[in-house]
Amino acid sequence: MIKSKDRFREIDAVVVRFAGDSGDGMQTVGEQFTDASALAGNDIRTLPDFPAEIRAPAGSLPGVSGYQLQFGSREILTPGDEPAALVAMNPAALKTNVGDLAANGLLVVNEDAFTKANLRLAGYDTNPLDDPALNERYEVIRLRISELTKDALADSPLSTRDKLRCKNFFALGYMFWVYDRPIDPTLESIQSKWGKRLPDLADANTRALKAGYFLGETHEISRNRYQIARARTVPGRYRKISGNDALVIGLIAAARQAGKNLCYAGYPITPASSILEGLARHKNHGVKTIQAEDEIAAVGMALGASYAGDLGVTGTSGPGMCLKAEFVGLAVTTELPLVIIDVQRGGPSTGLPTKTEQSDLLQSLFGRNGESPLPVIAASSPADCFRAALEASRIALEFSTPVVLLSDNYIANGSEPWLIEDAAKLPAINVREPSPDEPYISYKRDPDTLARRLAHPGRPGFEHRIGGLEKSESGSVSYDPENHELMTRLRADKVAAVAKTLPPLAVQGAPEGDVLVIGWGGTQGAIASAVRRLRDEGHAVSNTHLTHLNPLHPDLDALVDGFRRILVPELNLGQLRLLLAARYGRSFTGLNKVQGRPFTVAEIHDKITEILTSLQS
Amino acid sequence: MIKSKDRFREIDAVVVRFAGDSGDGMQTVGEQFTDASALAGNDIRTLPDFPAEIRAPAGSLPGVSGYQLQFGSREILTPGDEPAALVAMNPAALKTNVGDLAANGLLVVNEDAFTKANLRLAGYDTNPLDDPALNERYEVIRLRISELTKDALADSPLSTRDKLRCKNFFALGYMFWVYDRPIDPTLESIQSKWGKRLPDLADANTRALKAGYFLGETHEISRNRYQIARARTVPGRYRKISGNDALVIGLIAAARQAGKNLCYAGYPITPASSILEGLARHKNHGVKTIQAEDEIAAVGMALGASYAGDLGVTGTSGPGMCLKAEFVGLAVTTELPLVIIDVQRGGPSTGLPTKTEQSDLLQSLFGRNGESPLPVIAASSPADCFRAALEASRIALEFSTPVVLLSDNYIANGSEPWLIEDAAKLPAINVREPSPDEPYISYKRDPDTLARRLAHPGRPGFEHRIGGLEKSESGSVSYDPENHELMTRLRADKVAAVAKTLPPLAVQGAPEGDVLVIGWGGTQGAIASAVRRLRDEGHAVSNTHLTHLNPLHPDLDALVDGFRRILVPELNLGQLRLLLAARYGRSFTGLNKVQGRPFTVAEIHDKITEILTSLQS
Amino acid sequence: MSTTATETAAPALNRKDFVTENDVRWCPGCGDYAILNALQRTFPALGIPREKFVVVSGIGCSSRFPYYMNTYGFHTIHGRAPAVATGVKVANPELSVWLVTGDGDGLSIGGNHMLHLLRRNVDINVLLFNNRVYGLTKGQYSPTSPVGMRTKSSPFGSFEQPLDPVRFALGAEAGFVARTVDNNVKHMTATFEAAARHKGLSFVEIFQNCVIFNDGTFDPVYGREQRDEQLLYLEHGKPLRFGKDGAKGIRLNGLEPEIVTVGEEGAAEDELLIHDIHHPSHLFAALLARMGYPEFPTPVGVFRSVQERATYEDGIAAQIAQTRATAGEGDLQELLTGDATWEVPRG
Amino acid sequence: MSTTATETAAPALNRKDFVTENDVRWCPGCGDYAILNALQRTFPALGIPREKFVVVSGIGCSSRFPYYMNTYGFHTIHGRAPAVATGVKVANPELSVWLVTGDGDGLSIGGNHMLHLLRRNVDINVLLFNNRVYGLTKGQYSPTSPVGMRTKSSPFGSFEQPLDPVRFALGAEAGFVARTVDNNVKHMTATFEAAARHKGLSFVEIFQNCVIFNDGTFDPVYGREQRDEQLLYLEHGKPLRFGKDGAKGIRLNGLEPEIVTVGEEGAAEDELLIHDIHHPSHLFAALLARMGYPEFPTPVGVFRSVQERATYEDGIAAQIAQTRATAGEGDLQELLTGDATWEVPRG
Ligand SMILES: Cc1ncc(C[n+]2csc(CCOP(=O)(O)OP(=O)(O)O)c2C)c(N)n1
Ligand SMILES: Cc1ncc(C[n+]2csc(CCOP(=O)(O)OP(=O)(O)O)c2C)c(N)n1
Ligand code: SF4
Ligand code: SF4
Ligand SMILES: [Mg+2]
Ligand SMILES: [Mg+2]
Repeated sequence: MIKSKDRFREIDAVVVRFAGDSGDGMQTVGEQFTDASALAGNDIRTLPDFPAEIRAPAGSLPGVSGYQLQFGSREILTPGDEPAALVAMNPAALKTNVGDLAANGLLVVNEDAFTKANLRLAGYDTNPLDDPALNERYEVIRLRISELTKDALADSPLSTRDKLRCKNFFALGYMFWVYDRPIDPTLESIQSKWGKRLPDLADANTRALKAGYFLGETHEISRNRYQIARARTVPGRYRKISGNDALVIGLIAAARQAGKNLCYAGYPITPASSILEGLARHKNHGVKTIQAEDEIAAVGMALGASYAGDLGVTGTSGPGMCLKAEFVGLAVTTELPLVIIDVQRGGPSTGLPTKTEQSDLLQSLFGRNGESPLPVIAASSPADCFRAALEASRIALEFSTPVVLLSDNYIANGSEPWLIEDAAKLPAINVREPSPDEPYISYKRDPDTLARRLAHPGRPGFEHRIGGLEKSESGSVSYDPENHELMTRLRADKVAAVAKTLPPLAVQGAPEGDVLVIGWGGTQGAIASAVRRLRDEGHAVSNTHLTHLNPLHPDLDALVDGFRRILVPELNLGQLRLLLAARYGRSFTGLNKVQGRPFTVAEIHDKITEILTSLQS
Repeated sequence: MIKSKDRFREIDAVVVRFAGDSGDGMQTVGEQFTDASALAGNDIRTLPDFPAEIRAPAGSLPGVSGYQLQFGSREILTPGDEPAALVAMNPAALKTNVGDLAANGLLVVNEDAFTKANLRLAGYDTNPLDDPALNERYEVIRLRISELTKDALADSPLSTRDKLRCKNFFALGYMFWVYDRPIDPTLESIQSKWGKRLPDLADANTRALKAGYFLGETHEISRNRYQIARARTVPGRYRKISGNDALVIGLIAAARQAGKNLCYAGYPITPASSILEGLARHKNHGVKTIQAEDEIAAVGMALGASYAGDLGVTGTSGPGMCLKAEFVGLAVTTELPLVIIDVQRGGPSTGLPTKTEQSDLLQSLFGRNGESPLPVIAASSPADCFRAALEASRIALEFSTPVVLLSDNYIANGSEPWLIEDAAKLPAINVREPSPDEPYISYKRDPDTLARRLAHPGRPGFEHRIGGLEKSESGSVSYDPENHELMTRLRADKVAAVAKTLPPLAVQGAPEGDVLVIGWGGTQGAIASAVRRLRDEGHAVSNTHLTHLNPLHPDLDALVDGFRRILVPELNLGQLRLLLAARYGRSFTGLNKVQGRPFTVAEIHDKITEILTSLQS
Repeated sequence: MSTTATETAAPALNRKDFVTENDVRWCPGCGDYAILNALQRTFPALGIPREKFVVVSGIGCSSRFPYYMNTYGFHTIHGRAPAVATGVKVANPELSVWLVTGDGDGLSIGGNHMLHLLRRNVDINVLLFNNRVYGLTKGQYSPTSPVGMRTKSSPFGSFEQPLDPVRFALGAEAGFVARTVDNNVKHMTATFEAAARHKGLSFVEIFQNCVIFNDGTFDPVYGREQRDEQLLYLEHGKPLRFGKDGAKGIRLNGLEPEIVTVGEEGAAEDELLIHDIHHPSHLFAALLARMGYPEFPTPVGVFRSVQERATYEDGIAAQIAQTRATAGEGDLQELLTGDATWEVPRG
Repeated sequence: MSTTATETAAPALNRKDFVTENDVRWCPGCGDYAILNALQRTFPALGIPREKFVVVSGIGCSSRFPYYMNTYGFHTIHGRAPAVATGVKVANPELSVWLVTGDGDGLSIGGNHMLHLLRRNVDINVLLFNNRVYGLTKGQYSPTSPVGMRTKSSPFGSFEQPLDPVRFALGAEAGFVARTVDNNVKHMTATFEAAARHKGLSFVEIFQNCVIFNDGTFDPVYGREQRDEQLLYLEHGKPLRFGKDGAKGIRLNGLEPEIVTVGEEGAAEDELLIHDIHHPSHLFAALLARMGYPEFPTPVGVFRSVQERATYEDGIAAQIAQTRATAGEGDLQELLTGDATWEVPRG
């Protein structure tokens, strides 16, 4: 055995994808690789992609589970367009993923899994590994991962079946070697996860990981290795965080900032369930979680909790949003604070439950009877969910209104490094109480915010009644025509008044130029990357990313005027575009994709380039 | 007693309002007056206005019930702006209605009801009838209606209480005399309603009616009487019809035209309940009605019925629309025919349940998760509901899609004469069946309509599965990205394809000019009246009324280009206006009223005049 | 439900303290007036300060209730009051929460929330006004309407099997289940008070007359002429007797109740079933709930009152307390920081 | 439900005729496979042509069912299958309608529709797959999860009183109520067939193992080692016996069941309760439904099968027929014309 000569190449970013059967533990190794890279000081973004089925038949195409990440020494804004390296644990994984692999990319396969049965399940007539074209196009590394893992665990007391389950760690070890990742954090994580409960398993995974790593050092085929320097990000202490986890801690932080208890009521639904689950684990923060009988009950419980003085929050995905509509309307008219989180997924109807989309924007704004305005905000990345949770809670409590917070499947399950916030420096949430010195007038408004001031049950002397029928300022039911018009307009004005409290609109690039790209939600990374690239190429392109969809940012008016063409990329058929066109009475260009997948940087880059070219001619 | 000398004056239209306590039977006499006028050959429009309470305390302000109608010898398009005559049965009715009465209008009051107790309930300190200002401003006729009714029924076996209940017919009789209406139809109607079951009551009402009429002939105060000639409308046989009744017969007709059974599932809600109730009475037409446990079940049942081959219809009002959203999304993605009727009322939330509004348009279009397009149509008058029911069913069945049909409280409860359609000449509804000669591909589309062709359960050889997960053309569940984009766009294109099947857009006035008024729904009469008046005054004003809100009429594009300013009057904060601005990238002027009441002609006339003036300067 | 009165003795309240200025807008003669009266008499008797009461309702004539009770009130949306009430109680377990609903609101559109509310044992008092019709929407049949009832939406008679609210509540495992009648304010007040004093969910069905759309529906049972023979007053620890001077009684025959004449000619008193609101068998109350017009007298009073399980809000509070005891009170900075971090150094 | 076979003898079908080409995508080892197998064996035995079957489901692992049955199928939305199934049956009463649901789908979000479906007695066969967990959303507790169960959404244990599907169905007055188990295909097939042959709503609970999120939840009851002592097979007309060689039996003690040893030392066979699926008292099935682990053996089989009332779809059809008989078949022109008309003359 010839010791391979390591040839390190410095690169500034790389995209890696792990793919295998849902039983193969790809999410686990994806996470471990991410953690290791984060701890190595790289910037990262991740994109887990699991099948809709809990556990589709082993080896089948729908059973393939994938995990892609991009990490680098520069700022990383997306999980990357094309992977530079693909680990395919079986033929089905190869079939569904190899098309995405960059030319000359590294393809690591578990040769042992390319059995007749598996090939048939994946719909291959012949073994694709033997296809010369494959070997020409990619750098193919055929490893007998199953056998090598078994060998490495020869004297483990585990059953053969359990031994084979360690093969993901073997593959991980090999990839650690290729990308020069430290293996210690993973070893520690294995220990803390299984060390006590299942020491044999911990030992086996440790050995498999090391075996994979050492294989790299010792195997016969010499190949390239890569080094990725630390990212030059803002100094400080970081953690990795997923979108839903950021919502969980953001909500807890928001409740504390408002001096309230958090009451979260939800009904499980992909991809929002993990918010409920995450909060349920934090009971020691005084968090009350309720698993309701359905989404209607969940929003009603959250509203009841808000009415009684908690910070009431509910979360769901599209189909659940439909069900919450009537209650949200009640929250609008009773003007009670409420945060409604919609982690969007592919629609319509049940649609593509495990895929991403941005198609609930118009539903959030208009999905209720009557004139029923409410603020809508959107998170633009996993870590940004923390800000969004605080901001949604701030608006809800300070303006006494329901607020919709839009996230999506891509943000919810993706993760990125987060510069840990200082709990002592979080912004305050100022809930204005009714004055104890004046008689309480339940629909009297704060002059700044137009919010009514709330007296929660239990407060002596403030007894009053609210409800879904139109009310006069005094809080009594009113069928008076002028009062209805007045209240309708006041509710709209109150929502509009939120605009006055927004920080200046962030713009990448000059405030004037040829093309402005306006985005919202999870497309932020792809848009910012594309615009950055074009600006580096010298084009007069700028972009802004809307964190607030309603009301729109007042700075937007001037910005829109400063550009010849405006592109609005969205993972829908043009929902923000419709709102912008209606507001500005001018036309906007759309880039619309409805495939359950995020934009690639290239797609946006190409579209902008196309517009720039058309402007020249 | 001096016989009054009748002085008839010919007038071409008049607005009359009856107002009294909810127990006073004002709706009944309003209806009777309407029927008599219709039978006298006048054109009419009505506006019943009942209190939200079933029966608020007698004599109280919220207990006032009103019924306004306009009838005339010219075409009548609205129930009128200001009544020329008001019957006020008690102080509360006077208080809440007299402000609307035209200057010098006729005010008939039941003097007997102006007791201390009633005055207090209505919040009067002194008797308003003694106020000289009232008598200056109006022609006040003080009648002791209660006493006179009792006198007239002196030898009736009814209890005093029951006798007093006949006073509405006394008042009606008097008004019949004023407006020279024939009393025979009402006498017949009294007979057919009570003659058999309660002959004493029939007799008492007959006598009260006559007594009121004769009082006019014989009483001492001479006064004006009016004659209104027959309307010069299209010749033929007419009936009076309310909006919800027109929906009832329209749906039954639509089912017949499609060769299907009608299955209507609903849950009671004001102002849609009478559709369910009306259909339930027509079981002998093979109509199946289901009162479901809620609106969700109702739409699901209608969808199930459609799936199994019936014409499935559900109806509700705003809050119920919220609840139907998720199922409507399922109908969109499974591409099943379904008619969803929304009789709009004041919102948001429970809002003003007995008042009118047009604020569910955006909800109909966007109130579901995902990209979930469907056709939306609107009825523009009570009788137009018949056309709308046929049209909604046609689109639903021919395009295999859910369709929202928007009506509103004003249309639903208002009534107008209707030139009875010839059942033999109703348009056909062509449901295209899958070919028995080819293998059935469940999502294969008709090339014209893009509709998929349906095979209903029970049909041998066509067994297949549908559901809310995204499907490929073959009907199998598909998570394929490109397929999802394809299907999303096909669903949108199919809805857009409806536009090709619309008759030319009807325009009142020239296709170019200064101001175009675009309306939809129940504002038709007011807009058309105002525009007609302005055209008569020589202004370059036109109007078009949209029967289809989605897709918009293709002729609209050219029309919009032909005008300097476009006014969009709506009983909301500008929902159609938003859609038009987004589509045309230009700005539209709104006239928006959110008071639970229809537009007056004057409001629209004034707004157009204001625009015309601004165009001149 | 039960709520501990505040530490300091609350000033004594009376009925008037719970009357609002709002005009009551039910139809003259509606049974709702008497229920309102009874509840306005019950509240002051409970020794709970006024501000600690919350009345939550859905939509319906009955659901207008909160507007007429001078305390905190929330008139929510149709069928969903259980959700709001649960949120209120979870947020502030100190409150005395009353849920007012109708047969349509509570058992048609709201049936599922009601079921789960009962199952969860949230410490709330539910008052279900059963008038066997939809009042507010002007007279359609409801899930408690008898078969054959002709209404606007069933012009040829309804053919749906009605639900019995008491059976429904027992089936959903409510700890406290009772029935009372709108023509007996004393019985109502006593029943409401018993409900209030029960810790855990209390469910009370009230026979309520709708004069407009279903007048007299309960007359065969509680009418002046009929009630002696047709009402069976349940009293804990007493035998089941009814009829003029308690001439009749109920005896068990296998699994079925049986009417017997009591006294010399008939059965001995000790053969009769003894009412036991804490009866260990679920079937006991179920058996009572199967009795009704016309075969049997209709039982009114408390069917069942057991306290087998903790309330839902206590369950939540207990887990919070317990995790705090084991894991310590949550520290926000620790939460933000999480488990695995790394430092990006300066420069 | 029952559906008359078409007039002409249908060609004999077999299991394969109901197998679709779609790959079945449940987790390997999931109890759903056995249920699928059982239903694919039941359908051909019913003598109904394939195209007359419709399988309607909600959302959940179980609700994927329609995709795997080669007949008409509709995978609807979460909890709402009862509504769609009702519409299907009302539109075409000739169809054999099967509703597949889960414990979450049918009793959490869909509880109200289920309740009203049962109450209305629509002639539909409901199969509720009870795995006491939310499978599809990856393991949260469900309304049938036992108290204390730790799941993703109840990391410190659930404290909600579970619902029992059989009790629920009996409470909702379902005419046919049964329970079966996923590890006994023969029992399932027989139960499904009995359900199918019952005219009116049939409700079947199936104990179903979720290998991933709640593996072994029924093992204490139906595990190989336990089932002799823990399962009580209900057989119409037979005494309630269980245990090895039927050594034990159930006797009535007041209103409570009681376990006795049968034979010389213990009770005589004729003291035991005799199972009667048509028992006139509702309490009989209710009593059986109260029995369960760990105090009692768990009954499986048909609890109740009575045909007291007409089906809902027959009620609708009957009113149509009756109004046609009295008022005549509706004439469209007459309908359009209405009662009161007037003529506007020409010119
Ligand atoms: C979502 C929704 N659906 C329907 C209605 C209309 N609605 C109001 S109250 C009611 C039923 C009332 O019946 P019940 O609960 O028995 O109360 P009651 O009026 O008889 O006291 C209905 C159907 C509504 N307000 N909201
Ligand atoms: C409106 C809506 N809410 C939530 C969901 C998510 N969801 C899908 S299935 C399910 C529960 C499944 O549990 P169960 O009915 O017991 O079926 P199982 O998967 O266990 O067979 C949930 C909550 C959904 N699809 N739609
Ligand atoms: S309609 Fe019936 S329930 Fe409603 S207020 Fe009137 S009498 Fe009472
Ligand atoms: S998650 Fe459970 S119920 Fe769902 S398919 Fe897997 S084993 Fe079956
Ligand atoms: Mg009622
Ligand atoms: Mg389950």
